[in-house]
Amino acid sequence: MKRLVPLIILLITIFGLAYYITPKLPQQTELRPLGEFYLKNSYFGDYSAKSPEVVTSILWDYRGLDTLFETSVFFIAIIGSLTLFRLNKKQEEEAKQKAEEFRIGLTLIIKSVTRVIVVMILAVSASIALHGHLTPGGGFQGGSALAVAPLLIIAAYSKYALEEHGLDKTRALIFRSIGLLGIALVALVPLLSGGFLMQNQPIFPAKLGGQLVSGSLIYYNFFEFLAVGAGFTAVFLLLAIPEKVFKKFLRREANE
Amino acid sequence: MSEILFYLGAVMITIGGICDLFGALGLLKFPNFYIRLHAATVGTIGGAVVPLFGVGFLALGADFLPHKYAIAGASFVTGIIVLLAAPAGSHALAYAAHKTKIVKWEPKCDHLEVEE
Amino acid sequence: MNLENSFFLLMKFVIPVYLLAFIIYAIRAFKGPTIVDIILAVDCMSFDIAAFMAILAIYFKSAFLISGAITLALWAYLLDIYIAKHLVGKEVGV
Amino acid sequence: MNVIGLTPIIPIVFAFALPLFSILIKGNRKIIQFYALIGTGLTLISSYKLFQLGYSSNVPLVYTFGKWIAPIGIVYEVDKLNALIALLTAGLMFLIAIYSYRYLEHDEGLEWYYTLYLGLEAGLLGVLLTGDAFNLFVMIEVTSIAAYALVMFYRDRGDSVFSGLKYALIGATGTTMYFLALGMFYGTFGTVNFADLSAKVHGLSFPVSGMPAGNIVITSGIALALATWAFLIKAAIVPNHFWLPEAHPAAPSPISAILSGLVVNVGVYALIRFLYTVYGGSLAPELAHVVSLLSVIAIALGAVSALFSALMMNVQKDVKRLIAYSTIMHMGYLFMAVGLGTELGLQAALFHLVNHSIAKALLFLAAGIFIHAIGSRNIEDLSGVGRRMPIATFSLAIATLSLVGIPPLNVFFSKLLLFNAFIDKNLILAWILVISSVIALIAYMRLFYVIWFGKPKEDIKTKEPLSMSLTCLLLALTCLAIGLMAPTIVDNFIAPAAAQTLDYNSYINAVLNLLSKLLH
Amino acid sequence: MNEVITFIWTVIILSLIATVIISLYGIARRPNLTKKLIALTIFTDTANLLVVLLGYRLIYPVAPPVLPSFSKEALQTFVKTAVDPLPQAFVITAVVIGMAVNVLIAFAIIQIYRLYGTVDARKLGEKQSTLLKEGGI
Amino acid sequence: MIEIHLLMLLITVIIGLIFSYLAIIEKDSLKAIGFSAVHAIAYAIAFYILMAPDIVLAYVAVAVGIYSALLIFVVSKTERYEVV
Repeated sequence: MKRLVPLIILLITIFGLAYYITPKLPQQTELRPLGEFYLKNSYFGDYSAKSPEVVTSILWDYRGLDTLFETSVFFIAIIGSLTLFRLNKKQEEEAKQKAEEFRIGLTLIIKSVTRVIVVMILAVSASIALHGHLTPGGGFQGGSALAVAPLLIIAAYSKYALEEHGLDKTRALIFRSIGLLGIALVALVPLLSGGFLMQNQPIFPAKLGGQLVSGSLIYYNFFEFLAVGAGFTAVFLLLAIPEKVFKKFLRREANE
Repeated sequence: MSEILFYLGAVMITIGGICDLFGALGLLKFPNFYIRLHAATVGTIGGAVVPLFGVGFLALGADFLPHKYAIAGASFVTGIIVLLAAPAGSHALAYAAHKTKIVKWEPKCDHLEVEE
Repeated sequence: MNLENSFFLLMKFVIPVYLLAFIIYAIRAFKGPTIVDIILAVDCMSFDIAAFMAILAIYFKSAFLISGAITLALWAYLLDIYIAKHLVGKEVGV
Repeated sequence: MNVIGLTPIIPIVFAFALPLFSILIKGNRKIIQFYALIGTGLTLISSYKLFQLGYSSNVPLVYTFGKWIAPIGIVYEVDKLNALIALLTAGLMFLIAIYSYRYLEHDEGLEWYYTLYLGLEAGLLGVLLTGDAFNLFVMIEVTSIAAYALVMFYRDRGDSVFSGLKYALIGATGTTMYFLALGMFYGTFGTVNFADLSAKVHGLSFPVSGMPAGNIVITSGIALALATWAFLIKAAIVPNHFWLPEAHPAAPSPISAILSGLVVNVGVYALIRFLYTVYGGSLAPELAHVVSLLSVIAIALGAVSALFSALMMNVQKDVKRLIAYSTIMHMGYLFMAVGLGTELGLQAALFHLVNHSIAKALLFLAAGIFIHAIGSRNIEDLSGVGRRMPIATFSLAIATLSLVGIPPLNVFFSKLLLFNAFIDKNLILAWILVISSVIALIAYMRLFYVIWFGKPKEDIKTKEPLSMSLTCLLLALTCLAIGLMAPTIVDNFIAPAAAQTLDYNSYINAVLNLLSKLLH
Repeated sequence: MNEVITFIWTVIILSLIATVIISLYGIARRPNLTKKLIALTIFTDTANLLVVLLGYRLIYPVAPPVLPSFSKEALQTFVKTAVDPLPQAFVITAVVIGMAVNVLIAFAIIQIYRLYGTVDARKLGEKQSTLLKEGGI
Repeated sequence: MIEIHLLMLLITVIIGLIFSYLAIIEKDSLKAIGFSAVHAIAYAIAFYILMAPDIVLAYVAVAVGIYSALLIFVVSKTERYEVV
């Protein structure tokens, strides 16, 4: 309980300080005009993104550039991690060979539950991502939910189980590149018809076959979904390479 | 019909709250990890799955809610996921604890020990 | 007494109960003593919070708030599996 | 107009495609190099167009993304200041891409290197062009994360990974500070656009975002303090400098050149934007007090870091560490000049920033040739290499002479401007400039003496790699040319840019005019 | 009643600031690199929560910034009750960016352990400085 | 009625404060991960009460899931106990 003493002092200070500060603070009940503008205009209004989800329309339409570069921050982080753990072709093949202390994974109960849940995850994450323009959620949220599936498989079975089914690091990277190029493409398309970069309305149709798709938002969400899911998979596949294998590579390189 | 669903949901939520509280108390009071697992089951199945299904029924029965089918669907899905994941999660923890022997206890007999 | 009023009466009873349970789980997580105890408490806590989120979604009368519950349940399960795998054998990936 | 928006997009799209492309061509090094040259070359062309556009118009140009004008969306606002630095950035990045090929001939992972490199370029250009404070945060993150990863490029050397990690920890803390500052700006002013913030600070009205709420002075003070702290970290001014002398040397030499020449400029540029565009000109007396306090702090810290790092340069055994300390010294000068708040000070800062970037990049690249040949960064190991490599030594000589300020090289003229600007404010500052330059001169002369006159330990047979030394020669000639034409350059490029930066009204009006047009 | 609300609000903000200070202490003073990373995640999270607090409105009822139904009448009540969406958009961007930086830092920590066999910052600093004294890196 | 929201927020924020403190002073890294997970869950409810469902989805994924998994990988590949 000794570790609690600083904490109690801190809490008492907080309450005391709050008692002094309180009368000086205004109460925040009004919206800022800019926030009100977004709320009023995101679906109705003259400056509309045709999406009822205001946060997503800010993320991908009003302030789309931020999100484009946010995605590239994530992209660069993954490339940086790959650079730190880089393997050449021979080593990559070797890393796929099963390690000496290979175990079959956790118990049967966990495995079967995981199998059921993985199937559910695919449906849930797709619905989070593809309804991103109507309900909370969107590309990143859906993609990170999608990434639970490979992560669960890595832990409950092993990383070799993923690789045997064809989802290795190179594949994940390819999916990721496709997703990112898709995002870039959707951002660049408006230039062809004389618009601005990342423009949504009126270049993309707001409705497709009677369904509200909010112009470019659904494409962005879909490609981001792909990119984020594949990106997390690549990161964790890289992390799951056993330490012994990696140390062997490093020792061999040092000897050469 | 909708009232029955509503009250069914309300009862389930209440039961869930009580189970959750008892589960939490059990988790706090029980002496070691393996006994706490019992309380954890009460806390997760009784305290999370039952109220989640209850929310689903309540939403189906309530006429004052917007998008009631969305709420009901999402809470049923969450309920099923928790129903699957909670026991498997506790099982994984118990398995790990038993394998690594990090929990100090003196069992009368340990069947798992005998099997291995 | 119509449904809405009885519902809010119920909520006044249920919300403190869930919050209290959350705090008690937090105390268990604080006390430990072993890592599995903490993770078990985190596990119970997150499922408890998932149910609490669903209840709050009706309380706030907003369908959009409920989607957090699913993700929370999924990731809490993932946390369990990872800790278990790490404890059983040191490496997680194999 | 599309060229403004496309300038940072081109390198990032090239970076997106490179991993896929390298899988398709099975990692052929020549094709990857060619691809990177195309990417950086296109960016150079586009930023040259941007430069022409910026200097041909008298008012700042505004590009709207997705047709949303500020404060609703993000705008890129190009004035002469950022057009100039953008051209400098793109040009140096292109030249260093040529240099990198031979430098990395023994290392694997060229495709990763260039992906990060293009990402870094996109981030740097985005930082310069953006007219939005939150977008500045995102772009600073793009720049820094690429920089962290590139510092750790030699993944089997412990020192480079550890210094990269330190850089990442301190950098992430700094940018989060800036994010908090942004929160405070949004909370008070209800906007994050530079033009809009500037209008609010000066008490002008701006449509859509309403009036500021709450106490402007206190929030401005805290938010500016947090933001300046972040920029001090990014520019490595003394209390936050400790990451730089470890991180910059640990990277591959071309990356050291970029980090020291371009990435540290981010902090200075962002501070110029905040102090001159947003909080520039005549303010309400309380606000002016806050800003002047901040300027004094910037000047003081700059002075301390100039003196401190000049002394530290003399005790280094590692060539690149020596040069890295010299970077801190020059950043100190820049912060002093920016803190002055006068037009002459801004001119001096701008001219010195350009000159320092070129000379410092040249110095790192020239030193990199020796390091590449010998395989060591220790000064004593490099003794006598100079006579085997005349072009590289010539470039090194030009760079060192330039950086200490020997006429007729470029940095001499910017130091002259700095000297004039400091003398107007206080004589002590001018003395600090002179003294630290003299101390630095000693360190450089030691380096130069060892490399040229020192006895070689063993017979060195390596020849100069042509692509590397020609790049250095080109940069050395640029140094010379800028030095010879200094008065013309100052009159035609630097002075208009400084004047336009001080004129915050035109910056606001550029957005405001477009806003009234689009918002009918 | 208003004073109670403002008091609680102030306590919330002050405890968040206290968390920021604690996490800064963790980043600066804890020797273990893993602990530094945990402190950094806590720091970014708390900064995010502080920014989201800006967009909240102390009114009842209050709603998320998602338009519940496609009618003009709903829009009226929606604008009256919904919270400010812009800080939320900022925070989502910041969450992703912070996550990206932390992934990179985690990889670097693992790589350092492979090379040096320790994650204690003090020991690592000593190793670094002995390398420097020898001069040849 | 708003007081109920604020009280819930207060509880979550104070739990976040306590557990962030514990996570930072704890010597055992694995326990620190557990504490930071509690912190993350508390903040997730805080975001929820602040009416930010989008952030809840992203934050839960990142802070409860990805960070914990990542840190478990880090601990499993390095040292578990901090030596003082």
